[in-house]
Amino acid sequence: MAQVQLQDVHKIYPDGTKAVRALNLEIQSGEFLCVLGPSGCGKSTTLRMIAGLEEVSSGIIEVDGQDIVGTPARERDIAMVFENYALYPHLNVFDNIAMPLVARRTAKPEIRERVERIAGTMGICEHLTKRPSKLSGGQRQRVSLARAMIRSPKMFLMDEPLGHLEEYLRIELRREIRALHEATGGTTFYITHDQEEAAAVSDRIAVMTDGVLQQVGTMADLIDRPVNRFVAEFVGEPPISMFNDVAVANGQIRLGDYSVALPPALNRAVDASPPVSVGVRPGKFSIDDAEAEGLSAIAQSVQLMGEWAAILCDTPAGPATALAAKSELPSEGARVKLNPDPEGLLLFNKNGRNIVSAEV
Amino acid sequence: MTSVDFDAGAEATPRSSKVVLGFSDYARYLIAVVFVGFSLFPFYIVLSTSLKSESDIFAWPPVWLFDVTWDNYFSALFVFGGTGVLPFLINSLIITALSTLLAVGLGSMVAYGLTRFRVVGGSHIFFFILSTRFAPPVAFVVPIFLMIREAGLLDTHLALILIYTSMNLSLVVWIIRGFFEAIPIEIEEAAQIDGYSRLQIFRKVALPLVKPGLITTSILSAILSWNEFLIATVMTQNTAATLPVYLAGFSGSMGLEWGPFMAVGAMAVLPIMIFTLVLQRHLVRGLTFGAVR
Amino acid sequence: MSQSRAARRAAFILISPAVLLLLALNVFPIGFAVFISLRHWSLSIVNPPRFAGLFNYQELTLDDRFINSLSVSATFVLIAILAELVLGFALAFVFNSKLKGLDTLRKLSLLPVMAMPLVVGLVWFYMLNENFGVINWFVTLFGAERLPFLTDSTLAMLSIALADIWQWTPFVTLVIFAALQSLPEYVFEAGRMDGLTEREIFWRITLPLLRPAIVVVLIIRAIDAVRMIDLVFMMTKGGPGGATEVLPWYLYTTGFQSFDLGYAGSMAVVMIIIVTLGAQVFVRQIANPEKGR
Amino acid sequence: MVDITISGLSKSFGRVNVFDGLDLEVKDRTYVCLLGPSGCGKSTLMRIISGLDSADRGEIRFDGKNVDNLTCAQRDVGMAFQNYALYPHLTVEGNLRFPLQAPMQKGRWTQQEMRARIGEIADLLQITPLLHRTINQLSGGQQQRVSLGRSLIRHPKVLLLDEPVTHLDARLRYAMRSELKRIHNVMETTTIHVTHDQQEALAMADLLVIMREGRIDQAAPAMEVYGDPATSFVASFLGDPPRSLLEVELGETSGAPVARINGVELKLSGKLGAVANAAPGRNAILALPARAFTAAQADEPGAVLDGTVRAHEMIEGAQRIVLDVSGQKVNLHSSAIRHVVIGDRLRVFAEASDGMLFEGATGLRLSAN
Repeated sequence: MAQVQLQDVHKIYPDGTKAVRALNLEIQSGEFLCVLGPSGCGKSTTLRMIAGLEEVSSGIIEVDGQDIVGTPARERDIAMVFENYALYPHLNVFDNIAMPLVARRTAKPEIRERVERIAGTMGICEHLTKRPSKLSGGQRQRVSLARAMIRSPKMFLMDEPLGHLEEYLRIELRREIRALHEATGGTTFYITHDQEEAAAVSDRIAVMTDGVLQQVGTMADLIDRPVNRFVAEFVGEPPISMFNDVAVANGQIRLGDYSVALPPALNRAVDASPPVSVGVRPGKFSIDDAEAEGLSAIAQSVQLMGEWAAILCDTPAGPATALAAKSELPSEGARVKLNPDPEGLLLFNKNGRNIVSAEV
Repeated sequence: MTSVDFDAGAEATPRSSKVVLGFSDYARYLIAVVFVGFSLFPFYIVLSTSLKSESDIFAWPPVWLFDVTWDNYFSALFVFGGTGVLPFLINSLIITALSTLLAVGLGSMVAYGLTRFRVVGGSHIFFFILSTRFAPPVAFVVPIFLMIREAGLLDTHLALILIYTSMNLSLVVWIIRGFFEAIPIEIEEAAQIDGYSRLQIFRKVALPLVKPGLITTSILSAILSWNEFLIATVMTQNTAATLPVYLAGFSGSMGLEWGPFMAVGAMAVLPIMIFTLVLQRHLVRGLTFGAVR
Repeated sequence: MSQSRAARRAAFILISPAVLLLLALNVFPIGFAVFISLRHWSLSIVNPPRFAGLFNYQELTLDDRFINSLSVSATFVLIAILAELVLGFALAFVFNSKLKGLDTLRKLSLLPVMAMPLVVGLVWFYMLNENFGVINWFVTLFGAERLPFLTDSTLAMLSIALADIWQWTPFVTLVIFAALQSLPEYVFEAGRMDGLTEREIFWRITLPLLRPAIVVVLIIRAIDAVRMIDLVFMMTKGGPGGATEVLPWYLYTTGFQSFDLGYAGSMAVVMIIIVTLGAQVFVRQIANPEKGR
Repeated sequence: MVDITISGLSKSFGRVNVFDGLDLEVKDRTYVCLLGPSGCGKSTLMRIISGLDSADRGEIRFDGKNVDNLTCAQRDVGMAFQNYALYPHLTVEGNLRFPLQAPMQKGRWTQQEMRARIGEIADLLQITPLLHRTINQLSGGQQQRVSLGRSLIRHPKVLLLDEPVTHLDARLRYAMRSELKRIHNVMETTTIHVTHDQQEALAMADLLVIMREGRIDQAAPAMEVYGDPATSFVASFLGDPPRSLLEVELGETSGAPVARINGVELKLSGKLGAVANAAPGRNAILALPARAFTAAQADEPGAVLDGTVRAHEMIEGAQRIVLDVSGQKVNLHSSAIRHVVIGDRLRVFAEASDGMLFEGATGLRLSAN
């Protein structure tokens, strides 16, 4: 169990690529922290710097108050689970799991006992004598998890461990990973690009893009209080509707052919930082019939999602997505009015920052 | 045109240069330079000797600085051995070109047929073709000599072309097969949906996509045909004799004419060197039959 | 397992020409070689070939030259392969680095691989000449007497091996280097995360993962060395006193200098058996899905 | 532009039976989604319809005409592959032109007509600016469009789509779904779309076909399949989180129908009660939506199930808990978040009024008559 602190960490590759910039991040002891971001955002590089597989260009990485930059990977006592499992192809499952113990010169009988115990936990006992190439993807990742779990490391690093698996296996394994995390009480640093997975598995989520940390918080924080446009657009499904080139006048914001009165809190912020775009989450629109007040819209596509349906609309302000209950779906091509919940408006200034959080 | 790499991205992980045997950088350079010197030295000898005058050739100690003369090349091309090397050079070119064309053509056909069609015993046919790579020519030279003689094909181009084709087939099949397998099957199914027959798909979709493989195998099998000596010396004497046969013809009397002799050697070896440098990595795949990539 | 008639036809068109050619020039000759070996069949006598039963094979067991050629072949293969493997393995690790210029040096060192073996024999014959050979000049630089490289029976064997080592070490290097490069970086990273030292990583991960490549290159080289004839042809003609009379050379001279085809045929059959056994191991290695990758 | 009738279709690969005696009817211009877990046979079915594979038994008819002996091209189908399968050695335009130049199409179009068609399809898919690029200069979304374009260029009667939207990111995925429906309407094709993503299938299908282990469990409009599942499998497969399936015994307590599970009795009222009354004493499967369960306080009385927490996670602001109730999996979904740890015991109320009953042995829906 360890507390990890990254202070002003940079990673610049020899070719000049700035993979990670000025990263400050704290992972609390026992926490499950997820890093979410599009591919190439620097999340993997960050993880590999913590692992010791990648050198830090500048900055400090502290584990329990001790700077570990410069410590070789094998002395950091950190276990890692790789996206492609990284099993030793020439060794059978038993030997793969045993490798961390072998490296620590553990006695043979103890190795056997511990490998069999962890294999039992992971449900891979019957595969112990097989080579990795004989296993399915899900089984391989279980072996890889078992190898990480067999010693009690200070910390677990998981680099998109479920990326190569099928949907139903991902759901099953992410639950197991969460269960293992709770059972061991370890600190886990987990990377994914799947927001549902991030939400499901983690305590907090850190969003990164272009090597820069954008926001750290719970999923609710990211949905309701995104700090900037990137987070607003990257997180949330169905995606947020974003209207550009909006204007504010007299406490009202103009969206296409409709004006919305700003709630007092937003109205105060507007003066300090004039917004140029407005985001509305699908759930913050109500759909009314064409005669009602609201933003005129044509329902282009009705996509049933179960109890709800996503309604993709064309409006004078641009495309918008709203949610409608299964029982009151508009038909495709119908004219409707969209009414945004003023409390749910997310306003962004010309730098793309949420004007509320920009002010604070 | 576009070269197609379906594996792109598969090896995108950055390689660290951490190496597991502890050679220091200095030692690396030193060993590498010595090794390269050793590897290149005989080529230098071939080249320099072919450019030396007769007195320089036999000089003791060896002369390192000498006046360049092209006489040896003139003699090798037109005079040496009565006719000079030219007719043999032409024979070599003809036989190499045609046997390569045939081997690559037939080889890519059979490789495609075996990868993309369910053929009874298909995998056995594959291993049969692979195993012919190991047929020791010297063991086959006796029966094949009698067969060729019986067919009245001794000292003809055709005989060598057919034999070289069969010798190079295994190489072609085994390289090209890897390339065919790398084509996503859906691309060919798409062509099927588009209304192309299987043979048309082979010609218009599969072959263009394995172009790099075709080039590689062509060069490799051309080099092997070009270099072959034993079969050539048994099957031909004059009309169809190739460059190695010509060269070997003087192996008894070469005490005297080192200059022209080395000039012929230079002509036989130096063009191939360029191809070798071009092929490099493919050499492994080709000569180990994809057992090592 | 239904396949349309059109598909079956296409498969037949693609596969049959190559297979037919190989049947004619590979399978048939093996049978024919057996047929020949069971006959007295000489080109120097006017008598037509007649049945001899196992006579030729019996004679083989009593033939000192044949026994000698087997042992010479074995010696040559052993010396050459061992040296090539050790050198090649070490050099592969030397080159396995991202140091500037090393890659160019590695590519240059490849040049001998595809050189015409006959010319390789020619140039080494020239360089090893007792009177004016440049190697002897190096020998005298160290204050030693000139060495009779090609006329002393021990030195002659070593000389031929040297030429072979010169030509093929770069190939072994290349294969092991390529295997080294294709090892996925992640297994080493996993090793470091698991707490292994660099030395342990070499013994527990690198070496076992290289094993298939080493086996493959070993077998390929062994089979090719067994059938080596061009170097002997150029450098020693089997001499002095049979010291370099490898099996292929004895077979060749029996067939095409003494024209005793029946007897040569029986040697061919023996040779095919030897090589087939070696190739078996190779094919199994290639077919083995657990190559560790 | 064609009715498709599939009857008695059987296919096996070696010893593996993919399906046996499959029937399906698709009306002209329907957008069909084939949905099922991997290995259910949906892709094989589509490949047999395309003509890439052939069935062992049974037949496929287009507009009543048997097409079993026709090649893909003769059937006039277009297909877009999951990995796009574009010709990497051709440009975008070359890829679109390729189907028109097929030998069997020879002479059907002049150069001018070809150009017109390519222009038309490129406009429809908004890829006109890309026409002269090579394939590896395109993004995934663009390749997707080109692949669609190639499958549409001959105006095929049937359009086959293999997981066409799966690889795209969320924003593109929603947009592409509406795009596909638009194209389907413009081109007036009969479209068959294979997917393993239930959300995608629900969002797009006119006719939703749920497959499992080579059988069709249900083929009906999406809303109907979702709201009125025909089998317990369909009931548990659709929905997010999925319905929980409980094995129960139907009975009666003081005249009222009940479902018994581990000695707990759940009252079945209204329609469900009528269904239960028609099959008293039977073993049945009760499917309950996640919101039918609410966590109980420790000593609260009433019909409560006792379970162990197997997993919990947060999705879209609500908490999901997977509970193990004596070997049966119960999915909870609640926006009231409580602190739980895996292994905790948890008692939940079950409200059966939104449930459905299925026959225990066959999994078929039970009805009142």
